[in-house]
Amino acid sequence: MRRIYLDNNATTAVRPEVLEGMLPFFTEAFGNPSSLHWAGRQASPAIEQARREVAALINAKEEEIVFTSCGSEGDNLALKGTVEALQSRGNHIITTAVEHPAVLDTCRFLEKKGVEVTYLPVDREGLLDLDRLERAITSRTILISVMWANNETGVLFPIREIGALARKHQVRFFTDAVQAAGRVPVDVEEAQVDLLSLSGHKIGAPKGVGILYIRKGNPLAPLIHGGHQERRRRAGTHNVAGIVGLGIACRKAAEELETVPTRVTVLRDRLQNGIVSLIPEIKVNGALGLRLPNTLNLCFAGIEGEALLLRLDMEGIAASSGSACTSGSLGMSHVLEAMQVNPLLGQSSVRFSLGRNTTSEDIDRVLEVLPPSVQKLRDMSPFWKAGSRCCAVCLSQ
Amino acid sequence: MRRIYLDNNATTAVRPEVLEGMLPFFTEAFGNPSSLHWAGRQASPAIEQARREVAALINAKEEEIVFTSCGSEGDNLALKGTVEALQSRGNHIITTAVEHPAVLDTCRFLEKKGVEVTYLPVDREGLLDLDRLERAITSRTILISVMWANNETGVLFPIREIGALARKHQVRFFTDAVQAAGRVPVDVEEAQVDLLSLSGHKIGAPKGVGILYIRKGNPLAPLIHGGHQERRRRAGTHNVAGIVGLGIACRKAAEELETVPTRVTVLRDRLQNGIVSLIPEIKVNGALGLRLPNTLNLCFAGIEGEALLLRLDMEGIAASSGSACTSGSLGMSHVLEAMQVNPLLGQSSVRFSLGRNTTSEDIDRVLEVLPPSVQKLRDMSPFWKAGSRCCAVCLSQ
Amino acid sequence: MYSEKVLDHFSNPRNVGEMADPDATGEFGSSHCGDTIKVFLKVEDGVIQDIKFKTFGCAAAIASSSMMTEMVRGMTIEEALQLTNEMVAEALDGLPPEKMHCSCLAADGLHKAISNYRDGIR
Amino acid sequence: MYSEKVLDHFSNPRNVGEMADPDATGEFGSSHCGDTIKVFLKVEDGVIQDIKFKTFGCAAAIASSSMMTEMVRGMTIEEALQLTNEMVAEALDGLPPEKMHCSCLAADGLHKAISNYRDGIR
Ligand SMILES: Cc1ncc(COP(=O)(O)O)c(C=O)c1O
Ligand SMILES: Cc1ncc(COP(=O)(O)O)c(C=O)c1O
Repeated sequence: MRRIYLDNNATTAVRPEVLEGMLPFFTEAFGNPSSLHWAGRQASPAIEQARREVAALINAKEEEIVFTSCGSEGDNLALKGTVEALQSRGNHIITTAVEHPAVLDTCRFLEKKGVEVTYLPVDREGLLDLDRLERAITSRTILISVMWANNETGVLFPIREIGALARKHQVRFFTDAVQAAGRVPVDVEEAQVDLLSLSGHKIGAPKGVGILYIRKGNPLAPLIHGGHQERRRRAGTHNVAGIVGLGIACRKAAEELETVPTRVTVLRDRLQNGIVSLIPEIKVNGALGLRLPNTLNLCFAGIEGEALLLRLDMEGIAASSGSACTSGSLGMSHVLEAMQVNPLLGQSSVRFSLGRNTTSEDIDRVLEVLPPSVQKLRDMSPFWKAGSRCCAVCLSQ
Repeated sequence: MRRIYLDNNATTAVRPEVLEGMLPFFTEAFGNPSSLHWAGRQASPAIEQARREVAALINAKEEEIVFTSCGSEGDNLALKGTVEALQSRGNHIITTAVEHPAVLDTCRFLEKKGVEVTYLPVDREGLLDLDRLERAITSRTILISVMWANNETGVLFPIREIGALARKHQVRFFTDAVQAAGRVPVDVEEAQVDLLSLSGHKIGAPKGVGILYIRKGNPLAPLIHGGHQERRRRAGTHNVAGIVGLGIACRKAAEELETVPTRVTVLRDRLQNGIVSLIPEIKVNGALGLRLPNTLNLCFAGIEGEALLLRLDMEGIAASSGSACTSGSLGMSHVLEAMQVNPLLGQSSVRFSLGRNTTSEDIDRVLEVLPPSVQKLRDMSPFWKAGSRCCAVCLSQ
Repeated sequence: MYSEKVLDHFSNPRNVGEMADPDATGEFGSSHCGDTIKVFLKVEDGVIQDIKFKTFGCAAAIASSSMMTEMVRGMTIEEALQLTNEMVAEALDGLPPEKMHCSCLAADGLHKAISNYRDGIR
Repeated sequence: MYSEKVLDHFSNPRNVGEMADPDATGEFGSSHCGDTIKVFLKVEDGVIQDIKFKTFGCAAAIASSSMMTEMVRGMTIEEALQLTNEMVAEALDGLPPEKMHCSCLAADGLHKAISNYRDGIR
């Protein structure tokens, strides 16, 4: 059976050129970059090369890049590290209700430790109210944490405007760019971002590597104490092969930033328009004009998302319901909840996230498989009556 | 030039069978194990298989294994996670003066946060006084943290006895087994260990993966909050390939635990005896009968360790001066300092750490290269006079 | 993650649909995850002659519903009241732990319909 | 990490050794890392005719010592006093930042010897 992977927001395959570049660092050039001998000297320049490539993708300086093990680590380091470093200055964080669990769960932990957290709401399209954000800033505010792009809906936040606000009020600004970096232009200078997290496995690098960008002059307490690696900002022997892979993936993403997103947008829009025209009573989640090129999140009134996922899976199509992290848990995603999606409708959400390898044939196949799959589940749903008030109500919300 | 790698305590090459087992998980079976679809199902059983293999190596239960990104993360999680979880019960930690920086630096950080830390001294052989350890336990003690084997000298600590003491006083016991696991028998049941850290790259798995063993009934606060991975004990998308590699490396290490250490001990002892007989005024650091099979740490009176390392490096021999983490910094290692090695002599320390691939020819070559290299440096040292009082004093200490 | 039997009953659920003239219906919704079943019964001489269902829920909920209908057809209503969710899950060769609660739907929906039948509620 | 020149001067240091009958000696130890140099001078008509050294220290310290001796041989002692550690490091095509302090040894040891020479200390 032909397999179609439309879950690139959960993870991506390692690019062949990335794997190729990594391979020598497992067996031949296996040294610890902290070692002074030949084996160490095989590894350390490769790390610095990767640092340059990552820095170039986001327009940062090399020394502002700290290698981490994943996006979640970067998020935790940014939040906890700032709270720890700036505790004398204040204890208030502003974030949004739709952040990734790596931010939200960390904020809840920090609340237990006495930090005050404001969770800004979003509107029905998933958008923030910037005035509200500005009004939330107090003299005790030490950090604004707003993701660059939402992983479930793909909604892009006005990072540049938030950066300007943060600068104006002299508050640090952290953005979780795990879904954005390498997919849309990300420029820490232009956006006036102070901290930014990125995860390799979302852009064709392997799992187990990421970065936190830390603007010069924004000292953080480390999350992982120990050796002198990463200028004491992150201890632990470097994941050399992973870091090399991340460097190549960032270089490739930068090279393709003009072409791939354009192509992916066309495919995503074709998928969206196809679904809208073939399947009645669906809802596209997230502001249409303000999304990542690759993401399409929909509700299919009357059915349950996970059942639809499994049906697609049986046809070889991989998609997801909410984020991969929460699709193991039940009920509606916190993102759709924050967008005030009707709870019954919210349970029917499915996310298609395209990748650089997605083809037109893939989209054709989804448009062939999806309508009968939805219909079959609707036929067995006690909540489904075509044109019924229930669904009409759902959709109008 | 033939290259001889005798720095296996810094890092090891990935074993060929490990790399082979990892490869599919970069490109073909690249799914996120948290995903419900086919791509996720390619990855998740591999993770659980690896978990069983790691658990088997240390005689733990699968659900007691939490995958981390490195030994340092495991150390930080064990220490900070325990302090956070048991803060209502007490705030005193007992550790040793010779732990790895990932433990020591974390303890120093915790001290700043109000935790009381006892750093137990060691004797000139690097050994602990167990009575002193027991006397240090108070009603406020929540954790004893003693490494299984010292990374610089290879000295093995009496983990079983410490485990019994900890159990008797109902104090949690954490051991950093980064240098021990896979090299000497490690059994968490027999040793009554509650927490144990391990790092893949020391035993033929890649860099960027490790574990923390957490005995059932010893809840910890996570270091990395976020998704539901690892039963909420460690968030972040799994490093699937790395974890698979760790599983294979643990299985292989378990298979070879009868043979490799025996062979390595013979080679190490031959190196040691050769050096002792060929080079005057040297000192072997660490209790001779109580060391890891692969580790040999020596002082060469009158010269500086890093200079000797570079000389060896020019001959293709990779060794290290203290741990890889601190060999970038200057002065004597904290471990030799704790062992009361004379400061001048302490600066001349070199560590040879053998591996499963070390051959008899490698040892021959070191024994050929080392004496003239030492002599050449001694010839230019203002502190060297064969048989002089200075060196005699150093050696007698 | 799912057994062959679950996948089979999910892909080809038995006895899906409504009933024109049921002797009783029962609706049951899980407060845990919002999954909902509607059961339609045809009872003759105390024996379940026909049964239909509609379910909103995940694969486990749908498969459990389908399996339940297969199991109770031909049973007396007393026998059917003995059916537990565990029995349904077992008949499906098990469910993943985090999905066990989805099987509750099936037996609970059935019991609701039987209780409605006894109370004379259609 | 080290330049070719550093490696060369480290492997084949020039002017290593002691001097039978020096006009002056100077010893200097870094408080930072314990590295130590001992410099032996032969001075004639205010000009450094011969120079020898012994150094305990890392490769950077040894190479800096060797380079320093090459640089000052034939200089007047006034000229030699102008020699800085930076000049030595530069002559070696640079040193890694964390090793810069090792080059201090060389010039400081030289200046110590010259000052001893002026003070008439052997
Ligand atoms: C005893 C010990 N603990 C912890 C570590 C840290 O491990 P990693 O570098 O994987 O973080 C090391 C490795 O240098 C070690 O030898
Ligand atoms: C927006 C966002 N932040 C953080 C993360 C966490 O990244 P990782 O899984 O690499 O820890 C993800 C990935 O799921 C994400 O989409």
